[in-house]
Amino acid sequence: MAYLGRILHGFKTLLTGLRITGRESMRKPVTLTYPHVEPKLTGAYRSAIKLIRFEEMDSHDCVACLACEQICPSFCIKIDGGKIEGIKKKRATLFEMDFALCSLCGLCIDVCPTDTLEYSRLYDEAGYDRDWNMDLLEEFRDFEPTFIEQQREREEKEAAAKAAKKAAAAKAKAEADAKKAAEAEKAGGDAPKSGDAPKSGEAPKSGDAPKSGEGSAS
Amino acid sequence: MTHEAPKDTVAPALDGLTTSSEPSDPAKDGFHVRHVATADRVVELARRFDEAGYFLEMITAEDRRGDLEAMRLVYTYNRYGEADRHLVLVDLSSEIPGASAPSCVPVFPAADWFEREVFDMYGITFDGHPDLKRILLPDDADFHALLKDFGRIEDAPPEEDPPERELTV
Amino acid sequence: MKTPNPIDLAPASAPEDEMYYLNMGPQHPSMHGVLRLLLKLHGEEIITAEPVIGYAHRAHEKMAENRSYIMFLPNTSRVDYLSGMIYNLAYCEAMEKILDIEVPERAQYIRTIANELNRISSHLLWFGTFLLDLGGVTPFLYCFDDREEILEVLDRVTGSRLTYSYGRFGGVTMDVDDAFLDGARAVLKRIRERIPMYLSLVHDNVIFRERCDGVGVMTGDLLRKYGITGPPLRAAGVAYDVRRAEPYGIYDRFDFEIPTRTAGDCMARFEVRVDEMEQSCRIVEQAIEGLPEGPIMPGRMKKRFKPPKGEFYFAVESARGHFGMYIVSDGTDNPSRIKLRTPSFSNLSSMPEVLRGTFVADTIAIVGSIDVVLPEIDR
Amino acid sequence: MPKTLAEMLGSPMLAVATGLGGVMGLLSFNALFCIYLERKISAWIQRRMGPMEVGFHGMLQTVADMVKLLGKQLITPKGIDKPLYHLAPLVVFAPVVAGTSLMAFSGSFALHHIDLGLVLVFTFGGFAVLGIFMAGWGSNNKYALLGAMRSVAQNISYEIPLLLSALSVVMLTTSMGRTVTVGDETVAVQGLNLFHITMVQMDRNVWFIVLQPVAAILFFIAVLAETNRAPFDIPEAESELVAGFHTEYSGMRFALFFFGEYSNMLIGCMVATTLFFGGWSGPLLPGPVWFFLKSYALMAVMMWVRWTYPRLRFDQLMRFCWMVMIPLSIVNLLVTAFFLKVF
Repeated sequence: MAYLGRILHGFKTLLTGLRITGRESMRKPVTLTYPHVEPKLTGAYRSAIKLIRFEEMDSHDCVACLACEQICPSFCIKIDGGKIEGIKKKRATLFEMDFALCSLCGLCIDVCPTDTLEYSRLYDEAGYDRDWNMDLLEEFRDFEPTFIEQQREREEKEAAAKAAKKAAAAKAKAEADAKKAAEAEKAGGDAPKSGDAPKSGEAPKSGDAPKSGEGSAS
Repeated sequence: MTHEAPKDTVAPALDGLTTSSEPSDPAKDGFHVRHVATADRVVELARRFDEAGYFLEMITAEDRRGDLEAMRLVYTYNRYGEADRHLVLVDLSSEIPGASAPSCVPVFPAADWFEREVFDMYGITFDGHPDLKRILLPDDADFHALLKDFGRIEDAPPEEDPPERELTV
Repeated sequence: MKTPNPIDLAPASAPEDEMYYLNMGPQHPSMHGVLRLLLKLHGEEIITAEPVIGYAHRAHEKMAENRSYIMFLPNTSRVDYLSGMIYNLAYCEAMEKILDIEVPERAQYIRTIANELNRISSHLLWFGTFLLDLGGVTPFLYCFDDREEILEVLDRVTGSRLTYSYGRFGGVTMDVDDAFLDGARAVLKRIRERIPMYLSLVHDNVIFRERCDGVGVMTGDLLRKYGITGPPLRAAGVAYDVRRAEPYGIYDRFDFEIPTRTAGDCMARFEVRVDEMEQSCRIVEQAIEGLPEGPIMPGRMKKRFKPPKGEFYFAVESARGHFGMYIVSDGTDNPSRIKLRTPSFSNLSSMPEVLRGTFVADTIAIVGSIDVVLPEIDR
Repeated sequence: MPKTLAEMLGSPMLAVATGLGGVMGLLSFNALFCIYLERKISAWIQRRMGPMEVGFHGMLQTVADMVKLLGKQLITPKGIDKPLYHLAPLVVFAPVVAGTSLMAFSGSFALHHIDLGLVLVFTFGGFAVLGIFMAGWGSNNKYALLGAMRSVAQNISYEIPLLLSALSVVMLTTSMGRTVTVGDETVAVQGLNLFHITMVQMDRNVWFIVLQPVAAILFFIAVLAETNRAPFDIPEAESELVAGFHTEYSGMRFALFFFGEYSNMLIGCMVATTLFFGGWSGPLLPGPVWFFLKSYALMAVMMWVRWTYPRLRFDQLMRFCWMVMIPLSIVNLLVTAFFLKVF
């Protein structure tokens, strides 16, 4: 009887299996028919890096500091650039990346001091070569002379504003010093050291995700 | 294929086998005790750890010919249960080939592959190993890959200019 | 109809000229990548089995010595492509310990969630491929369907599907949002609904039971002698889990059990892993519950890290067992030596002893049940 | 009684030519259709879509595959046993054609009308194992040899419950069947005649699966094993033996094995239809339609089974045969005999 019981039990488990697969076969397929439909890319989707175009300057902000080139574990970034005639800001004149080598680790993005790198949304690119060099500056190249001109103007304006501010600050400081001196004289030497405490309590803004696209240009 | 039940662990009796043994702070470096021993004590140490119910966590080596002028063998023992990691450092001669140590395989079969890997990567030989041959690198390799004087980037031949290519964006 | 242990059937002294060698792998449908088993057979019974490894050796340890600590980061998730997150975060945690970096609370919780989701996905893939090894194709695709859900959730914050470079020294790269947490909750719900289905489709199935009960028994001192860790160890009744033995991250805050079985056979390993999925679900649930607000990095990522001189060891529980990193620092910003102690390496090294006397079909089941990932073994 | 093709066409040679053409056509269509069906059924069970690109819902996919296989280079490995290696696909394929021609598709029409039809079908079915063994041995490949060894042991063992369970139906047919008058003797109709087996079921208005449920299940399981279908597909167990006995075959030679496998399945299902599901009987639709509907329904169940279970181990498979299948079929046979004698 135990023999028959075991056979029946085994048979029952087999039928259970059939029932489950039969039930599953009635459900809708989960296939994503890829080339016919576009895949949904998540916000964090990692693809080849690209330079961010900042609105206020209508261009990228790569200053050719080589931080990303140096940290890249795949050695796939090549940058050239530096001081540009006429403006203070340094500019990249060459930014190439070999996407065939890239391991999408994102260290370059995290390390960028001007936050000008981000992941692109490429997903269906194919390379025809073992070297798959991407020229990241290409889309900015035509605009570059205009940018330098605008940047020069901006810098001049900034310098002027700075000078004015400096003058104002100096003036204010002189006034404050004078006032303080007067107060100190009045209070007899023990001036309260207020004003420091609230400032140190501010949370550092460093916790933000570094790739938040709208990072302000310096 | 009968095996005894796992032993209860006890404190390993290592008295006098090590050159030095000092407790360490596991919160800082992960080790509970650090030992320094000589090569001839390696098997006896393994036996003591075995008797105490510990398992051989890993064997590896370091190429310390640069600063210590020695090849260094590293054994770590641990136990199932609350961690009690013993680090055993064994300095061998700096000559490759030449540096050698006795094999722990008779005590811990786990040492088989670890020792083969050390031999493969560093060229350190283990006396008494049943089948000391390469494990990760190809059998016909003529180098030991993790030696510091092998495969340094600055030794690499200068890269040739790649042929003209089109840029894809 | 109890299966007689095939080990008893092995010919004690078959004549040498009746034996032959069978090279299983490195290209073989069920050798999990590029494992090669050199089998000496008598009929279908295995006289000796010798695993030959190294076909996926990518010299990660050598690469580590030729680059800075931070540049080694993407390598870690490629050591074991099925639980890349665990390895990646393990390296981050190891370096944080060495460099004495305080990790923000929120990042710790996010890491735990990511780790455990990754562990579930790894177990699910193991489940599928194990059934594939035994000849059942359909559970494999069901598992992939579920796993896809997890990968999608992880993709939401990491932007990758397998080789996550999500961790950074001190935190993680991207903060999680509500959509991620909802997705994670949905995954837990779905996994919990599906596990009973898997059990009745697979675990109760008489054929599966026949194939797994009493096959590939690994018990007793064998485990300790070979340094076996992970589910194969717990399936033999030893409740060793690095998350308990030396808690890292914030694992000491969560309430979870270490599932064990005593039989030590393929079935026990199967059950342990299924139970572990449930425990991982519990941990994720608690971590989502306790997720605090706050920063995810202590500050802007630095470019150079210079740890103090010395030797360091850091262990985590990967999906396959005890994963250790032995890091030697010489005080510069390049590591002097990074040794990756991977669990499958030790687990696989016991195979010559375990496989002796079994059948060819059992070989597949046993190697499948210890869940080897060859890139992890070959590094 | 059905008319044979030779009677209808009036010329035996013409009948052979037409019959051969028809059977080949049927089997080719069957292989193409079954591969498509198999892929679709597996896809549905696994919640995929299966072939969707070539033709409407991928209907021409298998045709395209066949064209690809036809165009592939035939790789002949070194060190093979040439006659065996080259003959094996034919030895697998040829008996299938013969077996199919014996089937009772309809009450009014037959390719052959043979009293020992059932015996002949099993005889031709037994040939398959020879071809498989030739392939395995001739390939000079260890995986192929292992597969062939497994296959021989399995097929020979499972033939016993297959025949025993069919025998219980034959007993029913013989005792329940009509009688015909030959000369001045009245004799019972041959229970081994496939047409008679169907007609007895039609006369009695009962399918033999109702009277012989155990035999039906045993027969079905044995057919699964005989045709090397999962969960009994150990001769070609792809996760163990790569491709088993046809590891070394490529292109059209491989396609012939595939052909043979699906044709064998079809024969198995057609015999099961005849024995247990009333053959061509059924309302409204013409006989052959019913016959193929039932056969392909059984085929679909075989595929359903394949995509549900893991594979048995070799020794478990044998134990299942000798300790479950054979005792049960013998007991079933004895019980049948007992009831036939008593009632």
